[in-house]
Amino acid sequence: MSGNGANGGDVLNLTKADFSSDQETRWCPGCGDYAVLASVQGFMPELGISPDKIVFVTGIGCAGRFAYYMDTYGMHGIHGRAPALATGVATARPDLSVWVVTGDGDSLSIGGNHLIHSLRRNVPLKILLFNNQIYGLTKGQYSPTSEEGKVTKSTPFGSQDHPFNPVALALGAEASFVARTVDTDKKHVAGVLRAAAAHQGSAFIEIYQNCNVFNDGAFDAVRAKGQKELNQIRLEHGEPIRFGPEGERGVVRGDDGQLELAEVADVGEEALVVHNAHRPDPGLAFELAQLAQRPTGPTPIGVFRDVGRPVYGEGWQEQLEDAHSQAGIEDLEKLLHSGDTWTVS
Amino acid sequence: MSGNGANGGDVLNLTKADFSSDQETRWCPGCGDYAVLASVQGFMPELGISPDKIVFVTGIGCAGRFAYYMDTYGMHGIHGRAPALATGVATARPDLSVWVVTGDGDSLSIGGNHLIHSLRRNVPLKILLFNNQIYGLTKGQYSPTSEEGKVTKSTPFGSQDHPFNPVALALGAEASFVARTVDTDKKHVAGVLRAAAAHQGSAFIEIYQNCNVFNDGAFDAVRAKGQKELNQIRLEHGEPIRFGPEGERGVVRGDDGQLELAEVADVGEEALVVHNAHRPDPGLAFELAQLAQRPTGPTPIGVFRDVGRPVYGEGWQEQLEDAHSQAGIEDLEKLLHSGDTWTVS
Amino acid sequence: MSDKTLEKKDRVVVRFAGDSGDGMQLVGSRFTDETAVAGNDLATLPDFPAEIRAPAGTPHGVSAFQIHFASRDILTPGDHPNVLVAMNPAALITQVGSLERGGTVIVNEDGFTDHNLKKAGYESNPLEDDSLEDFQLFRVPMTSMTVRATEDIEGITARDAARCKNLFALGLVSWMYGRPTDPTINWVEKKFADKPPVRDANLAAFRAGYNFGETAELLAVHYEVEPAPAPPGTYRNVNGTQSLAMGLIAASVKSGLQLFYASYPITPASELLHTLSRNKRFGVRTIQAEDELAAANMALGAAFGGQLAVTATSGPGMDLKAETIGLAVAMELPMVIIDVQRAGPSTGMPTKTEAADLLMALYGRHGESPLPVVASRTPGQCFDAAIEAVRLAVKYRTPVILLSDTFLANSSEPWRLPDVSKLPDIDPGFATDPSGFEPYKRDRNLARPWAIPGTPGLRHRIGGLEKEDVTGNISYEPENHEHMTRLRAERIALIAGDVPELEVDDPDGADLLVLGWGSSYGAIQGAARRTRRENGVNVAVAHLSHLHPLPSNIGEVLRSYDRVLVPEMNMGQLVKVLRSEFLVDCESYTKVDGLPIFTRDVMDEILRRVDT
Amino acid sequence: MSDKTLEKKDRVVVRFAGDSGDGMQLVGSRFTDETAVAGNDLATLPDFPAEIRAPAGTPHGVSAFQIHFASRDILTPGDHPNVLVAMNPAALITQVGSLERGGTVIVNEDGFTDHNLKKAGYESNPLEDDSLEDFQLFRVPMTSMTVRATEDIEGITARDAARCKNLFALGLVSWMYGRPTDPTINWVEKKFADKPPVRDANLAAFRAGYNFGETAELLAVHYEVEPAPAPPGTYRNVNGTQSLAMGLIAASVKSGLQLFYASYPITPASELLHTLSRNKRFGVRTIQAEDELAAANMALGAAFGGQLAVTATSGPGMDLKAETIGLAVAMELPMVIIDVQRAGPSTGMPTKTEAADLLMALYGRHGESPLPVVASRTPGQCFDAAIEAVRLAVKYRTPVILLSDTFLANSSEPWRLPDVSKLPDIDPGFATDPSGFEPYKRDRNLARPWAIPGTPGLRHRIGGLEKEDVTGNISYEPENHEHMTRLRAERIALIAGDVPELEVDDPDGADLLVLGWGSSYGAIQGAARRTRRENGVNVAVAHLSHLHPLPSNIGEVLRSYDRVLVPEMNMGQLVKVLRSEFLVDCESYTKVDGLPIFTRDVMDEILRRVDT
Ligand SMILES: Cc1ncc(C[n+]2csc(CCOP(=O)(O)OP(=O)(O)O)c2C)c(N)n1
Ligand SMILES: Cc1ncc(C[n+]2csc(CCOP(=O)(O)OP(=O)(O)O)c2C)c(N)n1
Ligand code: SF4
Ligand code: SF4
Ligand SMILES: [Mg+2]
Ligand SMILES: [Mg+2]
Repeated sequence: MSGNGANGGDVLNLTKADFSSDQETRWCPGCGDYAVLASVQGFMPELGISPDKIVFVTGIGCAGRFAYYMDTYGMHGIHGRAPALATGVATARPDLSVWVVTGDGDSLSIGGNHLIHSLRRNVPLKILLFNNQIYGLTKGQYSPTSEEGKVTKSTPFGSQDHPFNPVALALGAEASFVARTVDTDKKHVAGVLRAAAAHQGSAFIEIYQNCNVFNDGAFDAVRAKGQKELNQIRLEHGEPIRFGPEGERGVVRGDDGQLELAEVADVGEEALVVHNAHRPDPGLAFELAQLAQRPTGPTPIGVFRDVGRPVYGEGWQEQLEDAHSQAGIEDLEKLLHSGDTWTVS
Repeated sequence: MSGNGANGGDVLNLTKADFSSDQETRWCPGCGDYAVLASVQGFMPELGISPDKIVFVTGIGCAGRFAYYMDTYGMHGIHGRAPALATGVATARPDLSVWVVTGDGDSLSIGGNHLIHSLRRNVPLKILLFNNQIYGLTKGQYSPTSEEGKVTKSTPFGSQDHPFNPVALALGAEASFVARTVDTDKKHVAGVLRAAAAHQGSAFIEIYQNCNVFNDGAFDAVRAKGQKELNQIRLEHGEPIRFGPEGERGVVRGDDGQLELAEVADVGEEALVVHNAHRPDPGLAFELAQLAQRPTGPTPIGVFRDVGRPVYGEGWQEQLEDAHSQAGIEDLEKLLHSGDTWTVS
Repeated sequence: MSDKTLEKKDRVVVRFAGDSGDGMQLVGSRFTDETAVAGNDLATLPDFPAEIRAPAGTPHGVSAFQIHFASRDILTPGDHPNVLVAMNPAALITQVGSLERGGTVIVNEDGFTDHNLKKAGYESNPLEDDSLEDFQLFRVPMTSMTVRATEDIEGITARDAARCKNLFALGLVSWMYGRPTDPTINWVEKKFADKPPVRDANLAAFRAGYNFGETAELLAVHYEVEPAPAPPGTYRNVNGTQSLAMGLIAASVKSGLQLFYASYPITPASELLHTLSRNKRFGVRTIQAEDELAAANMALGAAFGGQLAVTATSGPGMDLKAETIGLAVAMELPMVIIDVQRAGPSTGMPTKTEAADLLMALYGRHGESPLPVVASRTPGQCFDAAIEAVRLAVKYRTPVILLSDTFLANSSEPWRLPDVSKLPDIDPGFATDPSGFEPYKRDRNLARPWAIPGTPGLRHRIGGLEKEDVTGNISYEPENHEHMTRLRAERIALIAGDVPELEVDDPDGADLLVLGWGSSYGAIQGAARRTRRENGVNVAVAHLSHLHPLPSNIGEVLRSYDRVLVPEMNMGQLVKVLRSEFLVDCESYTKVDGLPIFTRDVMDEILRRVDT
Repeated sequence: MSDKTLEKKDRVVVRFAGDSGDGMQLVGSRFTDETAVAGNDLATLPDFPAEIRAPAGTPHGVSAFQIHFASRDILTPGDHPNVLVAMNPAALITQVGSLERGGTVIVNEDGFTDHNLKKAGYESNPLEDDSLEDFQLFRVPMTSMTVRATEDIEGITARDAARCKNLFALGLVSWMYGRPTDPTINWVEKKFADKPPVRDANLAAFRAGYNFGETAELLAVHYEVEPAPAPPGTYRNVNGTQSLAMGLIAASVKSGLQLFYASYPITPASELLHTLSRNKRFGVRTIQAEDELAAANMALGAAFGGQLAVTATSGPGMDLKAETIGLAVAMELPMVIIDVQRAGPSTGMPTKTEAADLLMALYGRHGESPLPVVASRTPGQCFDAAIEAVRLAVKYRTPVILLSDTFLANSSEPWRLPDVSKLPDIDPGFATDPSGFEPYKRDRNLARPWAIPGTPGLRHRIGGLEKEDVTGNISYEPENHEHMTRLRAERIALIAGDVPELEVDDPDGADLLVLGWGSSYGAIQGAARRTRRENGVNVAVAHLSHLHPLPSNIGEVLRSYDRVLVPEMNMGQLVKVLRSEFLVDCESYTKVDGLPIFTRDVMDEILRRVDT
C-alpha cells in the first residue's frame, strides 16, 4: 500500500496504549479534542502500521497540540503550514503514513493556500481539520468558519465575514476524498478514519469539534442528544439518502434539478437520491454540501467523495531511490565532464 | 452604486483614450494581454466613472503589467497579494471602483489564499484572472492550471500536479459572481465585464489568455476559428443551454442526475437545462464548471453565477466616516478619562 | 479600633496567585484601584498561564498578579514579592521561588487537600514540613470562612459562596496594608447590581477577610504605606496595550486620518485588535485578516487610499510581513507596523517577554530597505510612541516599525493623562494640485506627494519595481538605481535631525553610562536611583526611543563615558548597532529567560562596574 | 594567406549585441567555445533583456553577450568592451556607452534602416553623423552578404538566410582574433544534422563572415591572443548556476542523502530549479511548490524525513521563508537555503545583480535564531560553496544560508574539474540506537541526533515551541530558555573552529587590506594584481567564504592593517558586521547600480588610499 506505509496485512497486535505518548494533555477540561484524540488513538492499531512508521504533522492552535499526545513521530510546525510540511515528509518518504491535524484558523485562514494545493496535488496525507468555528488558542476570535455577525473579542459589533463551507472548499480544490464527522461520535469518527486510511492520496476530514470555552454548543444541532438524531444526514455510498429517527426524511432532486429535503412518505423511497461517493465528477458531493451551509439543521456527515486519481509522487520515490543508490562517483565524474571540456597538460 | 464608485448615471463622455496611459506596452508581440487591455480600455467609458475614481491593483507577472497601461490610479503589488492589497483600498474607499488584474500563478499559486478569502468576504472587487496556464514572466514554468504531465522548464519529465479548475475553486470559495471568457472575444469580454461591473461585491472573471511564447494554442478549442464555434458553450441566464454552430447540441441532466451533453435532436428542446445564474446555491454553476475540467472540448463560458449577498464593509465606511469626522478633542478627552481616574493636586 | 502594631513601609510587592478559575486577576485589579486611591505609586504585572484553561489545580493552570506600590515613585512591578498569597498548592509551588527570603506567605489552608497537593506535585504538605521555614507563613482557611460568612444569604449555594474566596483574600490583604475599602465595595455594588445575592456574597467575603485581619490573633502587624508625592494631574491606570490603542486613536484625531487597523490574531498583539475594535465611535476600522501577509497588504492598500494605516503582530507575524514592508519602502507610503515582541525563536514562548526583534526590524528585509524604528519604554509611554510613529510615517511617507513587548503590553502603571488639546497636529498634506505633479518629486524632507485616488488629475501608478527618480516610471537604469537607493537611505537618515537628542541623566558626572531601549526603562532607571542612593554610586542613564535613525548626539554621548553598559532582553542587539556605528566598546548585559529585566539585575551589573 | 597585419594582444573584451531574436547568446557561447579551445583564459557575462520578448528593434529588447579573454588568467568578464558588435541601432544606442574610448564598433549596416533608427530613438543616423567619432567604426552589410552567401542553397528562403547573419558576425570576429573555426563548424553540423539546408546556410554564413574579414580591405588588422598558461587539468566552461547544481548533486552522492529540492520560480533562482529537475538520474527530486513558504516547509519536512533538503530563491522569496527558517533553527534540522541575490528593495530590478541580502541572512528572523551563512565567490566556486553549506548543515544539524547572486548565476568561466573521488564524504550520522536516546541530547559539536521516522524506537516530536534541554519536551522554564538560547548561539559559534582561517594574499607587506565577500572576488583580485603590476602598489587582499560565523583569525587580520577597504554591492553590510565585532574602522566602497563591481572601480579605490 504505497502512500500510507502499511506493512501489508501483517498484524502487530498493537493497542491504543501504543499510540499514547507520555505527555500530559493540556486542553481545557471538556474540550472536544479529547474525544477525537481517544478515537484516533483507538483506531490506529487497525492500520497495522508500526507507530515507528507513522508521522503526525500539526499546525499551531489547540488542535496543533495533538502531535505531542501521539506516540508516533511528530512535527509541530508553524501556523498554517502543516500541509506543506507534511507534503515534504510524505513525498520524501512514501513508506510512511502521514497524518495532518489542523484547526479551522490554521488550515482555512492562514493556511488556506497549502490546504487547497495539497488537495489538488492529491498528496498522500490524511488531513484532520478540527473545526470549532473559533480561534481557541488565541482565546476566542472568530474564524473563517464562524457564522456571519458573530460577536467575538475581535468583532464586538459582529463579524462581517461570510464563512467557508470547508467541504465545499475542498471539493472546489479537486479533493479526491472529502468527509465530515463529529468529535464525540466515536463510531462515526472511526468509520470515517477507516475510509480515509483506505483511500489512496489526500483525504480531507472536517471534524466538528466543540470548543466548550469559546464557542460552546456550536454544533448542538448535529452533536447534542435529542437534536443529532433529527439532523444528522449520514451519507452511505450506494444507499438512498435518508435521515431522522426512523429514516422518515430524505434527499430528493427537485424539478429545477436542485437537491431538497423531503418526507419519504410524500415522495416515496424511489424518489430518494442514492449517494454515490465514487462518482468521478464532484458535482453531487458539492450539491450535498450545499444542503447545509452551516450545521444548524439537517446536515450531511460521512464520506461525500472518495474517488481514485493519481497520487502525488506515486512511483517516483521508488525510481529516484534506485537512481540515487546506483549513482556513484563515476556518474558524478560523467556529470562534471558533460558539455565541452578541454585538457591542459 | 456603492462598491464601485459610479457617479450615478451622469455622462462624462469618456473615450477609450481617456483610459490609456502614456506608458509603452511591453508584452510580447501577439500576446493575448493586448486584446484584453484593448477590451477593458474600450469598456471603461461605459462605467460612467471618472478615471480619477478607478484603481487597478495588480500582482506580479506579465498580467501584472496591466496597471501601468491604464490611465487610472494603480498599484502594482508584490506577487500574489493583489487581492489583499485591493481589499485595503476597497474597504477604505468604497467610493472607488477597484479592479484586480492577476495571473494564474499570481492568484492561484502563491496568492490562492487571498483570492479565496476576498471572494468569501464578497469584497467589492472586480478580479480579472488572466489564465494562460503557464508562468509567463519567469519564462515558462507550469502553473496550477497547467495540464497534468505538462513538460516545462521546471518539469522536463512532465508535471505531476493535477490542475485547479479556477471557476470551480471560486465557487467552492463562496464567490457571488463567477464568469469565464476568452481574451480575443471582444464582444463576449465586454459583456462579462458589464455584468461584473453591475454586480455588487466580488466579481471573479477567468479570462483564457493565450501566451504565444510559452504556451501557444492552449485554448484553441474555444479560441481558434473553426473550433470555437463548436466548443464554446455560451451560458445565458434564463436560457436553455445549447451550443454548436446551429445550437444543435445542448446540456441535459442524465438519469443519475448528472449533467451531460446531448444532441438537441435526440433529447428535444424541453429536455435542455435552463441556466440560472441567480440560483442562491452554487450547485448548478459548479456542475456546469465540471462539464469541462479543461478547455479542450465543449467548454462553458459566460456568467456561471451572479447572486446578491451582503457586500463586505457595506455601509460601514459611511458610518465610520461620520463617527470619525464627529470625533473631536472632547471625545478623545473622554476616551482617555474613561475607567477609574484620580486626581493629584 | 484594632490593637495591632502598625509598621511604616515605603515599598511593598504583593503577588496574588491561584488557579485560573480563582479570580486572581480580578483581585489584582481591585487591589490596584484601592492602591491608586490610596495615593501610592504603583506598577503591576499579570502573569497568565500559557494554557487556555489547564485542569484545575495543576501548576500550568496557575494565574498570578503582582503589584508593587510605594510611598515614592517606582518604575517596575518589582523583582521579588514581599508577600505571596497562594490559594492552592500549585500556586505555592510555582510562585514561592520568586519570593524574597523572609517574605510573607499567606495560604488558603482549605485549598491544601491531598488531592490538590498531589496535582501540584508535592510529596508532602509544605504547610506541615519545614520547606517554608525561610518564610513567614500564615494559614488562613479562606474557603470555609467565606462559606460561613455568606451562609445566611438567600440564593447562594456553598459552591457559589466558595467562589467568593478571592474577595476574602482581597479583604485580608487590604486590611494588612490599610487600603481604603470603598473602591471595592462600590465596584462590587455596581458590578452585581442586578444580582443581589452574588453582590451580597462578595461583599460579605470581602468584609470577612478584612475583619479577619483586624480581629484574628494570627496577624499581629499591619502596615502603612504613605501616599507617594506625584506631579499634579489626573491619573488612570493603563497597561501598554490600552495606551498604545489610545495613542493610535489620538493620532487619528489629530491628523484627521481615519484609523485603518488590519491584523491577524497573535499573542500578545491580539489585545490591541480587541481594544481598537471597540472604538468604532472614533471611526476606527479594524479588520481581522486571513493572515499577516494580508493584514500588511490591506493596510498598505488603505494607506494608498489615504487612511492612517496600521498593522500589528508579534515575532512570527513580523517574518511574514517582511516582503510587504519592503513594498511599502519602495512605494514610500505612510504606514505603521507594530511588533509586540515575545520570546522566540520560532513559536518560542508565546506568553513570555523578550526584545529580540530589533535587528529584524532594522534589517529583516531583502535589499536595501531602510525605515524608521521607534520603541516604547513604559506602559504609559506607548501612547507617545504611537503618536511619534504616526508623525514620522506621515511626514516622511514611510513605513515605520514600532517595537513594544509582552511585558509592556500586560504591565500597568498610573498614567498622568496628557492634555490632548496640546498634542501637536499631524498634517497629512495630501497632494491636490495637478500642475507639475510627479509621483516621486520630493519636498525638502525628501518625502514624495501623497496623492490619493479620487483626486482629480493626480492619477499615477506605483509599484515595487525600481522607479525613475521624480516620474516614478519603471527604470532599470544603473545610475537611477544607485541614486534611488541612496535617496531612500538619505531620506530616513534625515529624520535624525527631527527627533529629540538623547537626554542623559547624570547628576554627578559619572564614568559609567547605562544606556537602554524599550521596556528595560523602569529597571534601568530604578537601578540607577537605588545604586546612587543605597551604594553612593555615580552612574549616568539614558534611554533610546528612536532606534533608527539614532538621535544625532548619541555618538558624542557614548564617547564621553569610560564605560557604556547596555542591558537588553536579547543577546546584545543594540550593542551590535552601537559598536558598528560609533566604534565604541559598549558592554552587554543580556537576559533571555522570558522575564523582564529586574532592577536588581541592573544594579548588580552597575555595582560590578564601579568601585564603591 | 592574408596580407594583413597581425597584432599581439594580451587581453580583449568583446561584446555582441543585437535584438532578442538575433541569436546573440548563441554567438556568444560559440565564440566562448572557440576561445576555450584556443587556450585563452576567459570570463563571460550574458545580459538578457528584462522583458520576455520586447518588440523587435526596441532598446529594451536588446540582448547582449560579453566575453573577456586573455593570454594570462583573468577574473572578470571585463569592465569596458574593446569591441562592440551591434546588429541594429537599438543595440548600438544601449551598449556604446560602456565601450572603451577609441574602441572598435562593428555594425550590421543593413540593420540601420530609418524604421529601426526611429525605434531605437535616434534622431539622425549615428553611422552618418559624428556621434561615433571617438570610436573605430566598421560598417558591414551583414544581412545582405549573408543572404548572398546562401542564395544557392536549396530550401532556404531569404528570410531564413537573414536569420543566419549572427553566424556571419561570429565568423568575422573569429577571424579578427584568429579563433579556430572547427568547434563552430562541428557544432553546426551536429546541431542541424537533420536539417541540411539550415546547416549549410549557417556554415555558409559563418565562412562568409570569416572570409570577409580575410579579404575585404575594410579591416586592415587582426589580432593574436596567445594561450594562457593554466594549471594542468580538465576544464569546462560553467556559470554559477550549473556549478551550484553540480555541487548539490556531488554533496548528495558523497553523503548518500537523496537530494530534495523544493522551490518556487523566481528570477534568477529559477535556473537552478530547471537545471536540477533534469537530474532525475541522480535521484534528485525537484518540486515546484505553490509559494516560497511551502517550498521551505516541504524542504524542512523532507529534512525530518532524512533527505538532503534544499530550497532556493531570490530576495523577495527569502522574506517569505524567514518564519520557516526560524522553525528549522528551533527544530535543529539540516537544511540549505540558497539566496541568489538580485537588485532590491522589493521587486526592484529582477534581472540585475546586487549583494544586499547579507544582513537579512544574518538577522532576518524574529527572536534569537543564529545560523551559518556561506557565500560563493566565483561561478566555479559555487560548486565548493554548495558542498560546504551541506557539510555544515548535516554536521551541525542546522539550516544554512548560502548566498549567491545574479552575476555569479549568469556569468561563466573555465572551471578546472575537481577530482570527485577526492571530495570528502559527508556522514549523515543518523541516530539508530534507542538506548538513552533523547531528541535534544547533544554530541561534542552540540549537534542533536538526526532520528528519522521509520527508525525503530526513536519516536519523538519536535516543534517551534521552546524545548527543554535534552528531552525536547515543551518548556516555559526561564532558566531553560536562557540556557537553550545561549546553547543555540554557542553551537553555531563553534563552527568558527571548523572552517579554514582567512587567508591573506600579501606578497609585500602592505598597509592596506582589501577584504571582500561574494562575487566581488574577481574584481578585487584583479584590481590588486593590476595595481601591484601597473602602479607598483602594495596591497593585501582576502576574501570571506563564511559570513557567519567568521573565521577565527579575522580579528587579528583586520587589526594587522592600517586600513581595511571593503568593496560591496550594497550600502556596506559586511562593514557593519566587522566594525561591530572587532571595532576596526573598516572603510566601505559601495556600489548599488545593479551591475557587478568592476576591477577598475576597485583599482581606483585602492589608488585613492595609497600614495604611489
Ligand atoms: C504566524 C502566526 N500568526 C498567528 C499566530 C497565533 N495563532 C496561534 S493559533 C491561532 C489560531 C487558532 O485557531 P485554530 O486554527 O482554529 O485552532 P484552535 O485553537 O481553534 O484549535 C493563531 C491565530 C501564530 N502562532 N503564528
Ligand atoms: C515572492 C515572489 N516569488 C516569485 C516571484 C517570481 N515571479 C514573478 S511573476 C511569477 C509568476 C508569473 O505567472 P502568472 O502569475 O501566471 O503571470 P503571467 O506572467 O503568466 O501573466 C513568478 C513566479 C516574485 N516576483 N515574487
Ligand atoms: S480553547 Fe477551546 S479548543 Fe482550545 S482547548 Fe480549550 S476548549 Fe479546546
Ligand atoms: S510571456 Fe506570454 S504572457 Fe507574457 S507577455 Fe509574452 S506572450 Fe504574453
Ligand atoms: Mg478553531
Ligand atoms: Mg500565467
